[in-house]
Amino acid sequence: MSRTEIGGRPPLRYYLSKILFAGIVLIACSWILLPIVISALYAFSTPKDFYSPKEVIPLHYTFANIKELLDLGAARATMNSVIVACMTVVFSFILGLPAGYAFARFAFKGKDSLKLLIIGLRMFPMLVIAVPLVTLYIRLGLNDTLLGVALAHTTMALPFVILITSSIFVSVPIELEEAAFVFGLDRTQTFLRITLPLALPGLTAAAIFTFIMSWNEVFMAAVLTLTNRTLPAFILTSAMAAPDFIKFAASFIMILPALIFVFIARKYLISMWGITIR
Amino acid sequence: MNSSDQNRKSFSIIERYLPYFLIAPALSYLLFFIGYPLTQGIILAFTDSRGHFTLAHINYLLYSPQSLFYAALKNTLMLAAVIIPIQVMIALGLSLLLSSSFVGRDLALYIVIIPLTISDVAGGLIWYSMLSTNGFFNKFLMAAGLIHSPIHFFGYQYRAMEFLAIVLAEVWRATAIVFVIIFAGLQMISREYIEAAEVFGASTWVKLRHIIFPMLKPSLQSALLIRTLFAFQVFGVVMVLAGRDIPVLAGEAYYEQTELYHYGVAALYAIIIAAISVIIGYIYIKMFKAQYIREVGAG
Amino acid sequence: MRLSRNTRKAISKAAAGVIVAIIVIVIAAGVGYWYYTTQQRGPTKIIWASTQLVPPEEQSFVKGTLLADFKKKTGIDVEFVGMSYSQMITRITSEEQAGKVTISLIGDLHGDLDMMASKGYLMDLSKFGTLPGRTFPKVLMNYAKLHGIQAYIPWMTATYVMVINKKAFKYLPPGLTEEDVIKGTSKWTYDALLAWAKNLYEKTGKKLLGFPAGPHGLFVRFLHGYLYPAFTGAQVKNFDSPDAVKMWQYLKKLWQYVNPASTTWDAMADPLLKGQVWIAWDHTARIKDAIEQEPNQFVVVPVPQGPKGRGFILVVAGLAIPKNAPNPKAAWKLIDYLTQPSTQVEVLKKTGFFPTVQEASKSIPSGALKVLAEGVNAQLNAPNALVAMIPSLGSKSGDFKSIYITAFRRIVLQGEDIQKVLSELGPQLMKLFKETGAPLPPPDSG
Amino acid sequence: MVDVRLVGLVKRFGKTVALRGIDLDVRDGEFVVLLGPSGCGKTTTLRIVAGLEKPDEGHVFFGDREVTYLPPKDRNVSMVFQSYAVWPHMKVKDNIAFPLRIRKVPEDEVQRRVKWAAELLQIETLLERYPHQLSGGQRQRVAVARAIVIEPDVLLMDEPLSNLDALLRVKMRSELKKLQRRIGVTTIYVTHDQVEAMTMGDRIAVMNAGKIMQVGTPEDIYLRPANIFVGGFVGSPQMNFFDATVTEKDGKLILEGPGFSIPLMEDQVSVLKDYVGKTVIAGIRPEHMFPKDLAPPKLKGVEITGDIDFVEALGSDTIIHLRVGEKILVIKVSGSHHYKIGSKLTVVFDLSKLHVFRKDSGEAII
Repeated sequence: MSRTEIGGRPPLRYYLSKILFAGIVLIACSWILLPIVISALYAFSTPKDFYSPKEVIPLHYTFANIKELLDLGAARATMNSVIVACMTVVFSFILGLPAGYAFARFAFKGKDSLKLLIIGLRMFPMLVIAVPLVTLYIRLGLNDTLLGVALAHTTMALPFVILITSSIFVSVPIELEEAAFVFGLDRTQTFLRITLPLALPGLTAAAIFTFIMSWNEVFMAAVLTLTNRTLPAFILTSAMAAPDFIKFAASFIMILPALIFVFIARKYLISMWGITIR
Repeated sequence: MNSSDQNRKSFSIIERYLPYFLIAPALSYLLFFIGYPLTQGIILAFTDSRGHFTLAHINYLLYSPQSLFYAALKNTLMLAAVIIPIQVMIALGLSLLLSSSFVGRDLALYIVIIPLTISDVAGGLIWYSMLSTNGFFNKFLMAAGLIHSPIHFFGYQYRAMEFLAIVLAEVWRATAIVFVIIFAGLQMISREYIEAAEVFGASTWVKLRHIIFPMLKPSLQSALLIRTLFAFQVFGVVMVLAGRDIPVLAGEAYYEQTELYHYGVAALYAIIIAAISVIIGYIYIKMFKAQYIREVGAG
Repeated sequence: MRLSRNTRKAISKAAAGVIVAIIVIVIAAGVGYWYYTTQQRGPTKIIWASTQLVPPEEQSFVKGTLLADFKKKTGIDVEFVGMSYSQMITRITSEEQAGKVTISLIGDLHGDLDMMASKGYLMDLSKFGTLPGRTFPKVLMNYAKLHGIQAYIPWMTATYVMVINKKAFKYLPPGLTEEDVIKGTSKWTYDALLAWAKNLYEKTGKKLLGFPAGPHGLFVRFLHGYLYPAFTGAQVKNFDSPDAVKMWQYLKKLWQYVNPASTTWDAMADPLLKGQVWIAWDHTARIKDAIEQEPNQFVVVPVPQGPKGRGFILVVAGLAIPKNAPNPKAAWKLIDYLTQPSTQVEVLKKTGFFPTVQEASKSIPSGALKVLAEGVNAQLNAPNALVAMIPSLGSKSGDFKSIYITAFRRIVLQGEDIQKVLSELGPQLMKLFKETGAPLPPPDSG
Repeated sequence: MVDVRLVGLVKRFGKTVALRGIDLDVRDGEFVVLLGPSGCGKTTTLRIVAGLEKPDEGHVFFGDREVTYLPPKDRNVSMVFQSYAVWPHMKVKDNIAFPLRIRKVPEDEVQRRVKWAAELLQIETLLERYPHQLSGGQRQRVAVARAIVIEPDVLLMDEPLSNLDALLRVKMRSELKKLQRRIGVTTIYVTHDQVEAMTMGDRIAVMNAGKIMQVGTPEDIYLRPANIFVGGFVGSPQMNFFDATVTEKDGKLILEGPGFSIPLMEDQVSVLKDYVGKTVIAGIRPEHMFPKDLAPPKLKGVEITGDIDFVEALGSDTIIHLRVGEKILVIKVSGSHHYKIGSKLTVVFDLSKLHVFRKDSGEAII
């Protein structure tokens, strides 16, 4: 440290490191954004522009690719995906919310072991259950039904829902509940009138998370359905032989809800993922 | 006091068993939907169509010229070995970068974690749009005059390039998961530790090497383990970018199940993936348990 | 997770409410839709399950044009369900065995219908009488009489042909003329193809021959239905034979001049249009796009012949009604509609599948379709024709394809010893036919 | 309004025993403070009264009614929580009205009562706000308003002032006490702050390790600690303790301390006669020792000389740490004085204020 640095103007090195820093951050961001932007542009590119080696960035845009993809069956598949994802959210919340609440609010024998079990199950490669499930589903008439896929997706999502909702409930101060007890509510009323409204933003984010999880899942959906494909399964089995720009339209439809939901739940994203994978 | 005793009894049954009542539905659902398929999978793997015990599926898996088991295992391991270190390094770098405060940090943070919500299939397609012969990469290089004919990233004859494409797509898509773990770990290190080191004149490298890395070790470990677990389930990206050119375990399970109708063999793949994951998961749980107990003890 | 004031504000209660409302509405709509599609099948809604016309563009044509028109004419609502071959077999088998048949009409290939008929799953269509105003070629009608019944009505035919970009004719090897190629004379051999591809490579520096050898491509048909019959005289039975070894040696040589991106291509229309290849082989339906867009640039030609003849696959798709079908009368009306010459020409225009009724063949308009039809005809009428049919192996058809593809990858792409690979895979192939009891397909059986 | 009776309360959490038999009577309208260090079980006791915890043994009576296993909602109690527990998703007025609405009080009555409570706590202007728009002190007032609005049988307060800054705490202390007087509700108040306890409580129950050590008026607790714990816990700085042996010398009883000896007064002698030859613990509060020059003239005391170890000048008081042999004695002198560290000082202590405890049980002898 030379004396001149103290109190005087920052040395050149300071500015250089600032620029370097900004550069690296910029590169990191464009590394993520560029492929998304490019694939979205290509999804709306006319085939001519796409095939032309000169148009690095397409200049003519059309909705024809999306329309064609939807005509090909993606419309139905998208609908199926939404139905499956919604059913998954509903099922996994009906089952997972009480469990999450129990882990957040009660001290009971075996709690730690049960929680570790859930943490362990979260790591289980759920896709492997799809293969043997086919046999069961054929017997139950669930094969190739959206309900069947949703049930399998619920298995995948449930440990996450339990852990996330549990941590959301923990974040609602217990004294707020106790105050309600004291002032005359029973446990159910307290849950409905105090805990739930306070946890609602977090739970909404968790529901979005679950939705996206189901929306994105491809292996189980592809194995468990034949005609009632969800969107990713449809893309994997039917759209792969289609021209490239149709594939890009498919990827655009797939990431669109994800991007919207990221935006809505952006504040929660890191903490939520932190919980689910820590 | 009779009524008091009665009160006490009814109270304790509800209150004592309430948590179990709340957890039971979820837990039994999970146990059924994991336990039943696993049992069924083992039965499928070791019986023929008439229900008799057979080793035919194992023999097919290991010895049939049609089976790509060894290649699948090798590719899965190789993908993990290549992808994971890159991801951890990038994630570590990004975490250190983004843990300092600057204008637009929140925006940068959101951008970096966007891939978390992008599925493997979509991720594969996005990278297909970058790398296909008419994709951005080739067109860009050709427009810039750097190459004259497109670089092929796809096709059985370009498996090395396919492998590279998969690596790129997976690094792009799944680094965010590693990033979140490490970033969260970094956030938990009190700034005071680092500032203390600064006050005592530690250089950046010394801070990294002697303060941050040791304290980040648990996060790094769990990031590594989780990524390894996920690596054995890699499927969508590979299917989209390489089809069966680069067989992987989950892909083979899918292929044997839906294309060849070899349910027993598919079940074997499922069991193998499950077994590997359980072993890794066991290590993880042991580690986590130690950490959990430390945290609870400390708190 | 800390619910700080800021984050709580970030998702305001209103936003959460809206999202919940949306989710509820979507669920309600979804459940309603699901209920509607699964439960509310009115008496006039029938299911037509088909393994043909499944690719998205074709499906949208079937649903949007054909079935809409059909509904306008008859009032019958048809749900078209596209399936893979194995899905079809599984579905029909399980439905027939359970006695709960939901499918009224089946559209499938000859081989699969043959198998269904042998199991007694199909109705005898002769009881519905004849279809006036159209004549089916005798050959096709003979194929359709299976196991003592009129198992199906020939619906469409297709084959796999070669497409040449006219630019390639400038680089013909010595001794081969454009005429030879277009007519499919005895000079148009696989050796000539090799010489041509080599010449193209040497003159242009590009590998301009291409095959659809991608993950969803049909290259496997070229192996078992074209090369094998041409070199060994059979698809299956000479799989592991000295002739087969010669065939693979040939293919290895040929592959030096094949565009290596072939292993990425699922359909050849794109590469042809992009000019990545000048000579391509594919299913008629999968090259139609290219010819339609530039009918003057491309010509469809018969495939070359090999030492044992000109092997090619004739795909015959038929329409059949399963036993206990919920609405056979409506299904027959649909058959009637689909076999009308005007419908068949429409199908040809949109999909590249060729008509089965002679009245339709006569009225093919000029242009791209003429180019295709001429090529197909030339192939059918070329000398030394060796017609191959796709075998019907049900759930084992995946294994069947996998064996040929595995052989190709190991021998040609990975350079393994030909004899070793063939003697390893040969027994596997034979086992498939033994296990399923399926007959060897023509030309092996002939 | 009722009186509250706790009989033999025992509470275990796993292996740790939080309460080891609590007996306490709170009279109708009385303000009782549970005072004790953290972990002594005072909050657990309060929560059992509220119904938030169930005791493993023992009974809780409100008047003649046993409420031990009744859920909180059936007890007509109110509580002010340490963190206030003002529901963040409700406006202030709704927070206050909520308990009334649960009780299906007619809406016009609700409005009237909310207004009454708001006026009482001077938060009329805040009614339309959300809790996150309030300061800590304001939130505290809301919590209190909510607690009194239902006119509970018993008002429970769990360290309600601990999250406020010092100034506000002093102010609220008297306000709360005045409020309680005014509405006359039976009140149990938990705190670890002895000043709060002394200033607010009609009676104080000092707790330690799951037991009540002493119940009494603030004066009782301060002047007549029942045991060494109470003596040490109440009062600041802490009472000086030292081991001493009761010896008989020249027919007089003397307390032989470390480096000094104390002749006992007559009334003390009669009690300590039985302890001759035994070791006891003697205690003297810092404010009951005086530097010789400042001692009240009539003070009958014992002089002890030591070295000044350390001096804390607080302005209003001066705290002197005096080294006598091995022992440090703490002396509190009111007013500001200068003492030189290291110099000698002779102090006199008020023999009449001497406490003597049994060494074995810690119980007070004098």
